[in-house]
Amino acid sequence: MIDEKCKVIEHRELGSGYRFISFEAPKIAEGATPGQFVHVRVPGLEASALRRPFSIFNAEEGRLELLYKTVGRGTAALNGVKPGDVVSVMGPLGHGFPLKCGGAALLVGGGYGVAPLYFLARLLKAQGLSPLVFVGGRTKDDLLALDRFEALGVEVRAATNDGSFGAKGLVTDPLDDELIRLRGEGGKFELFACGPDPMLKAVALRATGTGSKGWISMDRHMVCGVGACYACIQKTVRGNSRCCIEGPVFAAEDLVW
Amino acid sequence: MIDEKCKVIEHRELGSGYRFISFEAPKIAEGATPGQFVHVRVPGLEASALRRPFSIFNAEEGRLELLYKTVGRGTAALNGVKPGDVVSVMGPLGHGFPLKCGGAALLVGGGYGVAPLYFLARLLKAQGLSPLVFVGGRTKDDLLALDRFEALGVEVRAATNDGSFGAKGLVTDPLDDELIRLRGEGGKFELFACGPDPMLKAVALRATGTGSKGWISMDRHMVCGVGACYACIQKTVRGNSRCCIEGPVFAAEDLVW
Amino acid sequence: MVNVNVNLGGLEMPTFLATASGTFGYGFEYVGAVDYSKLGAVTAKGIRVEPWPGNEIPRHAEVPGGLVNAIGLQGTGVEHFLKYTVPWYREQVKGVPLIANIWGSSVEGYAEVAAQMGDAVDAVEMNVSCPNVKAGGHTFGQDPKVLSEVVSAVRKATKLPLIVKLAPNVPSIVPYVKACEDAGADALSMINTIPAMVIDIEKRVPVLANVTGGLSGRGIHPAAVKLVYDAHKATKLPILAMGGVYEPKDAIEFLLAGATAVAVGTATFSNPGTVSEVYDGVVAYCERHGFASVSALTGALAEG
Amino acid sequence: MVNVNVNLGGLEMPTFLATASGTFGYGFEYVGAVDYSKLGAVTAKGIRVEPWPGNEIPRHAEVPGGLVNAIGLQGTGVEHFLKYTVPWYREQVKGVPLIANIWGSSVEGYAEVAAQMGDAVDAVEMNVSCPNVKAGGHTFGQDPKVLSEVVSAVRKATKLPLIVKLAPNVPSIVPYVKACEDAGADALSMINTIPAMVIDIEKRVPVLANVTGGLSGRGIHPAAVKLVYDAHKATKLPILAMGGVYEPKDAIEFLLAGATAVAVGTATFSNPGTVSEVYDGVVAYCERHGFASVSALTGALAEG
Ligand SMILES: Cc1cc2nc3c(=O)[nH]c(=O)nc-3n(C[C@H](O)[C@H](O)[C@H](O)COP(=O)(O)OP(=O)(O)OC[C@H]3O[C@@H](n4cnc5c(N)ncnc54)[C@H](O)[C@@H]3O)c2cc1C
Ligand SMILES: Cc1cc2nc3c(=O)[nH]c(=O)nc-3n(C[C@H](O)[C@H](O)[C@H](O)COP(=O)(O)OP(=O)(O)OC[C@H]3O[C@@H](n4cnc5c(N)ncnc54)[C@H](O)[C@@H]3O)c2cc1C
Ligand SMILES: Cc1cc2nc3c(=O)[nH]c(=O)nc-3n(C[C@H](O)[C@H](O)[C@H](O)COP(=O)(O)O)c2cc1C
Ligand SMILES: Cc1cc2nc3c(=O)[nH]c(=O)nc-3n(C[C@H](O)[C@H](O)[C@H](O)COP(=O)(O)O)c2cc1C
Ligand code: FES
Ligand code: FES
Repeated sequence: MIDEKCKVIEHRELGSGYRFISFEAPKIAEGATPGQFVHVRVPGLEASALRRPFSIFNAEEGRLELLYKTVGRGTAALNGVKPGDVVSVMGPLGHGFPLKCGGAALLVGGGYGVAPLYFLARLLKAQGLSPLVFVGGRTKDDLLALDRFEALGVEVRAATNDGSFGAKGLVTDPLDDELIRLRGEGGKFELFACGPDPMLKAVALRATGTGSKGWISMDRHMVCGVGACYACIQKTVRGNSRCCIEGPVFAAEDLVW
Repeated sequence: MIDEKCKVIEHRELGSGYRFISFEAPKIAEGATPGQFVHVRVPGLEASALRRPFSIFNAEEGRLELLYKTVGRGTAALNGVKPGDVVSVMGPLGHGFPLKCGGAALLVGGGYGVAPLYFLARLLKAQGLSPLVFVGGRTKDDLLALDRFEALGVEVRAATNDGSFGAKGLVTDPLDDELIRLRGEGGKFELFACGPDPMLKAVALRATGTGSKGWISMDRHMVCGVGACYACIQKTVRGNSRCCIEGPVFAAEDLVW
Repeated sequence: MVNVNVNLGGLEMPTFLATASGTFGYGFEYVGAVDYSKLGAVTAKGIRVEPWPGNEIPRHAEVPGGLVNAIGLQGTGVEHFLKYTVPWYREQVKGVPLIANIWGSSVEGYAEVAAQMGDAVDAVEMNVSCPNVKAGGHTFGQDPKVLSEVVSAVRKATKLPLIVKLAPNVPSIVPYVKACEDAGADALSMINTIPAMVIDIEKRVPVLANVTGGLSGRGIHPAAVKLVYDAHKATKLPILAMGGVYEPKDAIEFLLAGATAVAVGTATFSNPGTVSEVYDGVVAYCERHGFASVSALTGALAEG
Repeated sequence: MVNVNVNLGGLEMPTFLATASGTFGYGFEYVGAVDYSKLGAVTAKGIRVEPWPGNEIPRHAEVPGGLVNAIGLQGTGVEHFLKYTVPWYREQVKGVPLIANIWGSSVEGYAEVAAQMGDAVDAVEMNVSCPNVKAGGHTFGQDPKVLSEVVSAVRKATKLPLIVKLAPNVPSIVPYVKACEDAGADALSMINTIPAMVIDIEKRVPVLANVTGGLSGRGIHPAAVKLVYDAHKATKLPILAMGGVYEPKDAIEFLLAGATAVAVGTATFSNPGTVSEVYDGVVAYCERHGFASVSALTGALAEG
């Protein structure tokens, strides 16, 4: 973990309030694994403002890539950052997803929760696995990075609440279809999920007690991002765990909802 | 007095840390008299930062012009303001110089203290008077707006500590020469001064007890700028007076040093 | 149409918004820059019986998040206040009640200035954060017994709505609230500034001539909300809340925590538009959340 | 070469700079992002005898100028601390003394955890801002008599340098300082957070699950300087000062006001480089002003 001064390479709108930003971050990129996150000091906020945590969308060749949604004053201020600007980024932080998988690798993301799944899919693919990605959102515009998954040659199954893209409904609908199919075949699987709490809970339930594993990336408000303040608590079978250091990825069976 | 949203027209470096800035400020410009000041909400500072007071260098045809020196974080932030930006400016504030003069009008300025003297010289001149301006500074670069006085057809006598322009010494040296000359002639005069405290004290002493009048513009740290907080106190023969409302221009004989 | 008027312990305020003492002069200084139609009361600068010169300068220091001041209660004395200042205010500002903020160096001093006010003003706010010269310099507001004594004395001296302004630097506000209640106060106001100090590290001297001063402004708001919340739980007395109100959100927090009315102070220095912005924002909030009156917001936390 | 080491009531600190309890985990979490060679001590998170789960989330709210937190002292208990945490710290962080921050719900609880520390740590800091369950929930630190009692008990239980951490929300710090002195404390630390509250106006609920919390960060600095100044005038005990240190200037103000050492807290969250920047800036200041040691800055106001 390091606090690296990172030069912004690219920063663009993805539509509908989502943005893509990439940094020159050789040190962070070197050590990063999928599911880890970075803690960004947003330029333009007052000196005492807290950092903002973002999943690592991708780390490759010294580049750090993030996907983010503008939801409040921190992300709004981040919008103003321009290529060439230098930003303090702490990372890589937390414990990410395991990089092996005993069975079909089913990745499930909702909204910006898809962010850590691209990096994960890429590394699973590099090991010869064939991850299958399920993405959900309210509408077509909430489905992020579809082009990147396509370029990777990874299959994506989408669901939108309004049916504007993929199946109409929840991301768990196409997931359940696949789980039923796998069960019919007697196939094993592991679930890797990131997204809003209700989605994560639904995914976790589909793993716990099945003998299959679920890896759930939790999104908890953070202060330090390094395990020092105990703000970002997730209840687990081991008690109050810190999302930033024991997580953000937890085993589904350990989570207490 | 009004809090006017003013569009920046021009903003440029004058060299050596001094800058000129002008605004579209029809309402403030309309009511302004020389020696009054404006209270500027500096963009880029945190919302709770105090305003910064600046003398009105000139107010003409709906334009408000200021001259300022970059000395701290407020003026440094002001440097970043660009033509087209909109700035909250409160003004015109305080009591300025009287606009009549019983005798020779001798204007004395040091450093950015020359700021209110241009506006004053212009209006005195418009009344058919022939103000004579004495300006002082550490070095040549501290002598501001000489071109403007020249364009106005007003005579300027300069002094610099290092002799890089005008007489070598204090601004009171050429002033004293003139006072001696006038005294020889039995001429009457009034003094109008703005600048650092020691200069103001020296000028005030040359007026008090002579039967001539001195008008001294004091520079006191301000909070509200409108007489509401009692932060900007100047001791006078009437007790603790507020520089922002009873001043900034005081009669020399009223000041207690 | 949201009902914006409130009753602060007998003081009928046309709106829920006031100005904080010492930050708004004698009330007329901001004419031209502040929209007075949005004000429910103006609180004048602290006044005592005799004129008082205040402290030496520097009297203030800008700090991140606010201001540290040690103006030292400069004022012309109650006689001048009644003869010149109040009529001047009434002439320039129509329809906005005037609250006199009073202080003294002894119990008698407080009672005397309150008595002299008669009914020239619309309410009296006691600033009890000044040293009690008779009791060895301790401030009146920091011992519940002394507080009770001085409030009782002022209560006897005036029939006007009586507001007591409490100091924030106490382990618990509750005993002070009770003391005011028992002594016959009609309302409470809080918070006064938090004791503070700024040092000029280059000169190695305190920035303020008075060495220490009081911290006000944005940064103290969360501390003020806590004290208002605690006080409201402990009493039925209405509360005029102040401390770092810069945005509508800040005022709404105070109201939900239990305030009946809210005052803007230090924020006016940087932005005289604060009064309008806060007023408009609170009204819009009431509309959006279906509150028919601002007074319905008082203590309306969902936790019950 | 400026002499940067200081002695804090028997604790030899290689530099004048520490970290504040609760903001730096158990000391090793920031390895990689903080330059430990600039630290004179690390203060660990509050620990008591038994494990303690802390409060529900949300445990924090960002506010202008800082942070309001109600972590609620989550911790694994002293046994786990001594068995795992301290050795882990010693292995990862060489040469930086470790201060244990202790608390309890009773006088006996305080004494017990202090006793169990033995000499595994280098000093003990008592956090007396927790409710005394036996005395009906009032906090230990807010009554000088109760404070004296609990400090005496801990004094008997440990030979380690004993630092007492005082609460800021008191009318005057002096009686608390005296109580610590009389009870045998070796040093004082101040300030703890200022009680505060943040309300989510859309949901109309307190943001923190615990309803109220403590304000820390930039905005509280001027209040902290005042308390350090007052305490230093009242005692010869060395003071570890904290509260809103973000820049060298902030630390220098504390030293000039009378602190012997300074701790960085909330600032580390936004900028782990604060420790280095403050250290370098203080050393540069000493050089520029001709101070041969940082300890010469303690109380070195020109006013005398
Ligand atoms: C491990 C982790 C990974 C994340 N990855 C991504 C990502 O890849 N893309 C993305 O768009 N967002 C991600 N988030 C959420 C992102 O951190 C928040 O949306 C962002 O902090 C909101 O800041 P704001 O100032 O715009 O919003 P505000 O609501 O104004 O923030 C106010 C405060 O709340 C905190 N906060 C608000 N929402 C969240 C949240 N959901 N999680 C944590 N803190 C929050 C902020 O840090 C700040 O302290 C992640 C969060 C975590 C914990
Ligand atoms: C009536 C009046 C007219 C002025 N006219 C001019 C002018 O025409 N041109 C010009 O360059 N300067 C003028 N000044 C001075 C100018 O206001 C200060 O230089 C400026 O406020 C410094 O702000 P800063 O943030 O850059 O400095 P900082 O030192 O960082 O300011 C910190 C604090 O001190 C206050 N402050 C600092 N210096 C002064 C000062 N000299 N006067 C008042 N407040 C101060 C600031 O308002 C702020 O609260 C005038 C001051 C007054 C009172
Ligand atoms: C410059 C200044 C002068 C003040 N004078 C007084 C006063 O005379 N009497 C009083 O009760 N409070 C006085 N106060 C305190 C304010 O009324 C208010 O309680 C405090 O500033 C908190 O509100 P704010 O953060 O909105 O300013 C003064 C505050 C400031 C900043
Ligand atoms: C998240 C957080 C947790 C804290 N936990 C403790 C604690 O366990 N024990 C303690 O004595 N102080 C605790 N404090 C108070 C700090 O040690 C410090 O006194 C205070 O935050 C002021 O310093 P700062 O403004 O630099 O943060 C905590 C503060 C924060 C912000
Ligand atoms: S954010 Fe501080 S412990 Fe997780
Ligand atoms: S600056 Fe407020 S009275 Fe002059």
